[in-house]
Amino acid sequence: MSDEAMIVDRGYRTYDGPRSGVVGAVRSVAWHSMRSVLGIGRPARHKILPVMAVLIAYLPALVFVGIAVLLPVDLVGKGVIPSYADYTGFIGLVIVLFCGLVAPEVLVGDRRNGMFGLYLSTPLRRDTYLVAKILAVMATLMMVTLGPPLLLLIAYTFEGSGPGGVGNWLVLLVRIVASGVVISAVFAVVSLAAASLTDRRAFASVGVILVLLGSNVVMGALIVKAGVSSTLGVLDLLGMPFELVQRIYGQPGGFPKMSVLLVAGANAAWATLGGVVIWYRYRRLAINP
Amino acid sequence: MTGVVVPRRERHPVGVVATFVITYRVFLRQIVTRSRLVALGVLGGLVILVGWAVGVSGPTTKHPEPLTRGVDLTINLGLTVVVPVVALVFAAGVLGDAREDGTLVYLWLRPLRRWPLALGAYFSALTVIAPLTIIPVVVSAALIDNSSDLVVAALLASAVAVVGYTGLFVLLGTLLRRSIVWGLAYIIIWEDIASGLGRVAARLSIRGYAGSVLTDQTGVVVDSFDLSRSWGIIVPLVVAVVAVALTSLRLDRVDVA
Amino acid sequence: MMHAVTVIATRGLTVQFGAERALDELDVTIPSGVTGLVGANGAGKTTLMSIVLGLRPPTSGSIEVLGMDPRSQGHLIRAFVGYAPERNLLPGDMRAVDFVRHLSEVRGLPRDEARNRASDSLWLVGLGEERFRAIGSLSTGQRQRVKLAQAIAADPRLVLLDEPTDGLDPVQRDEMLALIRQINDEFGIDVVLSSHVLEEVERVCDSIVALDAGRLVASGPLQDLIAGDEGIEVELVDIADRPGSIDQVVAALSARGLSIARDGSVITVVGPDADAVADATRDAVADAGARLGRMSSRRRTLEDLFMEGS
Amino acid sequence: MVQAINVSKIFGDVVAVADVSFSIGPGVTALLGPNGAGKSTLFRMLCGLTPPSRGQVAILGSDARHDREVRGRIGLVGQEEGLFDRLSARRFVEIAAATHGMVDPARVAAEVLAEVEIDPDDPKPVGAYSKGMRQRVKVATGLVNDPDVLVLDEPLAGLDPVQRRRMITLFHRLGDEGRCVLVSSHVLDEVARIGSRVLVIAQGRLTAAGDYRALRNMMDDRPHRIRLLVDNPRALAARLIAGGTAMAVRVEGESVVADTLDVDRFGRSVAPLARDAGVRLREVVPLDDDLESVFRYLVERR
Repeated sequence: MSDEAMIVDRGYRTYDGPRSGVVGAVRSVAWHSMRSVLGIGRPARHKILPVMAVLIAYLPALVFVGIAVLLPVDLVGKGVIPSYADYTGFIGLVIVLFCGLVAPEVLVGDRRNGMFGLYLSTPLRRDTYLVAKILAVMATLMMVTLGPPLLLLIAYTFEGSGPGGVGNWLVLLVRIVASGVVISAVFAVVSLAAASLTDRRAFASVGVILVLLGSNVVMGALIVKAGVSSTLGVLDLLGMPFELVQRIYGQPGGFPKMSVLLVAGANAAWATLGGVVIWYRYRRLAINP
Repeated sequence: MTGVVVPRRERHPVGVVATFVITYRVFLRQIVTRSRLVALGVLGGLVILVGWAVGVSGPTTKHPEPLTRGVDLTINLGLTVVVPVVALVFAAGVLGDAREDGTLVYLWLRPLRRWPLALGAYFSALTVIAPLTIIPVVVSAALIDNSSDLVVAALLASAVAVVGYTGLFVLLGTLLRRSIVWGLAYIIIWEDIASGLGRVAARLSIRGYAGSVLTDQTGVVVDSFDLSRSWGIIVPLVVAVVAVALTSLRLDRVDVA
Repeated sequence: MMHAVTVIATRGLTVQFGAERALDELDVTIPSGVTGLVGANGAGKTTLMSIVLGLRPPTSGSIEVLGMDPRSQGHLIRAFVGYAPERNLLPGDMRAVDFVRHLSEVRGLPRDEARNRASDSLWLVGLGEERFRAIGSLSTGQRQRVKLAQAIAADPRLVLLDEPTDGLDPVQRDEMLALIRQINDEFGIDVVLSSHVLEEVERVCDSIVALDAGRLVASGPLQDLIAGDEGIEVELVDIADRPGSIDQVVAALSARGLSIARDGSVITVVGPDADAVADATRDAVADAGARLGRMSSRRRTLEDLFMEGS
Repeated sequence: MVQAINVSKIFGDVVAVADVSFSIGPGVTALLGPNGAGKSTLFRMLCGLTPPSRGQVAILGSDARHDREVRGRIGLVGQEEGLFDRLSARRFVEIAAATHGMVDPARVAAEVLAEVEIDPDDPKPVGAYSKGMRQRVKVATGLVNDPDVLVLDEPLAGLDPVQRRRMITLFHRLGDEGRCVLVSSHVLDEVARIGSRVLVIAQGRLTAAGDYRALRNMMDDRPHRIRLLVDNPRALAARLIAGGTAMAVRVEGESVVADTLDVDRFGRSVAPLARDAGVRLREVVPLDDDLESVFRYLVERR
């Protein structure tokens, strides 16, 4: 011990370092929204549902890996186990549920608890705020759209039933990543658009799920049972992103008569429409001030 | 303190029937809002529209018979989406919203028995849910195949589902704060995914029983919906009764905001 | 700490909402220090704050905040301006420290810096012990402090506080006003606070801007605005063993030719010479054997200012 | 009529109410305390809306949470709960009357609404009412069953001074009729008018209970501090001490800060003392005599 006494001033200090600006603000809001929707840093009851949904999304992948390890037969090749392209569609309902959990939580909460007004008093504006929110939902959705196929790829590769050759392996990786990103982007914007319409989180969840599931069941019934032209499938908000995934893997899915361009166009159109709806809702949304 | 003698107003104990009638009317008034009716009415209209489209089109290769198409649509659209979701929105809201916005105290802190109060909540929800779901499901079934078998089956099956789901979700509203979100998770994870996986799971879902009523009545065979009609009707009824009883017990223990 | 002498300056600032003029040709200069923005509800206080933050463009006129124009440099201004909104609405299930840290990050601080400063500013507002609690479990007074902490955490040059004492009880209000004073005196942050309670503005502000229905009623240093001698105010206490002692004091002072205003047991004495008034009052009280409760020279108050302005 | 025995309420690790005991009978009692002191939680426990974590509450001898009969004899006017927003005031109060089993609920509703000065024939839904009107409608629902125990949480919030006065008159009338009226407030100057019996709660603990004037007098035993602005502070300070008017004095520039135990004597002697000493009094300001400081004293002394 030095015999000189010292008093450290714990008072207010100034900060003269760099400030990260709008990009940093977007990153921070997106990161914060993701954490909050997964219940990180919040009481345990907020963690149960998202964790459950994520687990259910990974469960089939784990089972398939287990089967592949135990049985020597190539079940994927024989079509018994869903392929990489089929996997997202296979867990489609979980993805719908996840959209219904994530989008309202990310968007509606801020309007009810005053965060939206506070955010606008920071370097963010309405547009940059919404970009942050879309990024947050996209990134969260990728946990269930991108994660499981990646897990399959890695596990199958180690187990020995992965794609042969580095080239094929890389192509497959690109396909997995591309389809994960695209499908998350479309679902993110569409779910946020549905969620932006109401101020109550619970009804936003109902809305997101009704829009995705309802359009899917209705279009399915019309095409399969009423024999309506399968082009009407462009109105299937759940089917179109999954169809696009199939096309990224270079194979037709449930809508073989549609051209790749039409499928891609339908997805782009829905994403654009969703963006327009969100912007329309938020353009004049009253805040205090 | 000087006690001034003041004539007190006349009163009599509130009977079971009066409790039911009062709570039924109050709750009914609270859950019916225009935006909910419009949004879910549109959903019902859509169901009828699909029924009409399927009805007017000729046989397709996959479904040659109108009866099987009708059964299929009633299960996939009616019993899987419309009935549970509409039931959830109104039933979970009856006591759940009253707890959230603090109006429950106006019925709770009164000399009323709990069980007719729970029953009033249940029937007020049922009053809204039944027409919003049963009518579209039955009409769309009739538009596909107007044989009495399918119409009666659709009526019975959707009624059974409404009775069961309403009971479950009224209870859910008193148990959890974010009851609608939990209810959605239950509908998708349990009723849709799990009950599609196998017979045992189907027997633990309302949809399994309602679906069995439909298949047993029409004679159309659908996987996992293989129970008899009487079981299909009795079990959801029992679920509703137990749920209302639990709701009434729960009301005794609830923290009123 | 040196700051620009002028924090906010407006010229001909006008905001039109449909047929209603929220702000009408406003020319104000807000200097360094604590400035009170006073006026009734709907006078245009919140509208002015939102224009300062660049959240709303003025219909006409110009405004400069920290030497920048909110219309083109809004995001820069908002990085250096802390803001605490009026509504007592905060995310209930976030911990106070996470809330403050997050908003500091959004205002541009690096992660470590934001974390440290969030803890520090919560300590400074007196929530050191409570910083890990969920905001929803805090009292109204503590939430007002959380709002203050998030406003100062990112080291702003200026903080805008909209009705910071709303909903507080007397003790909490005193503490809040002391904190606001401290923010300026010790941390060198300029403060603009809005309030409709004139008394607390008088207690804490260096200068004021008074608005009424969108128009400027008065602005300038508080001292200048409420200076002026308005006589002496004496509060006497009615005592049982000397009935009529108050009347006696009034009579004695009237006899000296001083002008008297009486409201119950409170007497206001005005005369040409302040010292003579003081002595006369003292003597009248002593002669009557009255009990003196309080005696003070009466200054102009903001209330007087508003009465004159409207 | 209303009793709390060692009542505590703990939310997680936050103690909202800590070991509170009291017993009150007919008449008006004011519950006083700052925001967040635990007043609302205490009221909710008394009425049975939430069980205490420890201890017991009783209204008319039993716990309203489990005694249907007792629930019929309570009127609660809470602070935060909403109303059935889409009903008219009359309909809303009528429902309250019906749930209490009152004979002719419509007439009862009209009577109690008149009592709080709301027009029973106003067709507007209560959702469109101002805060003050909503508050009065809530009070009306609390009166509908002729309650023996009436619990009102901040009933004066949102009312203007005239309405406050009328409401307080109503409380006193109800108290004189032999009912137990328990009213909370965080605004001090209301309390003296609400009731002479006071419970003070701070940080979840009961810090004072009893007659308001007795409490004031008890607090008058603490030293009072008075600041005097004068032209010759030393001369006045010496006189104040010499005559025993003040127990301690401090000279600060042009002012004298004096502590005294007897404000009455101080107030009577200060002017003659100053005159005799030839000292000019400019200001005499008690530093701790306003009600807010009384409140502060009660709340912060621990």
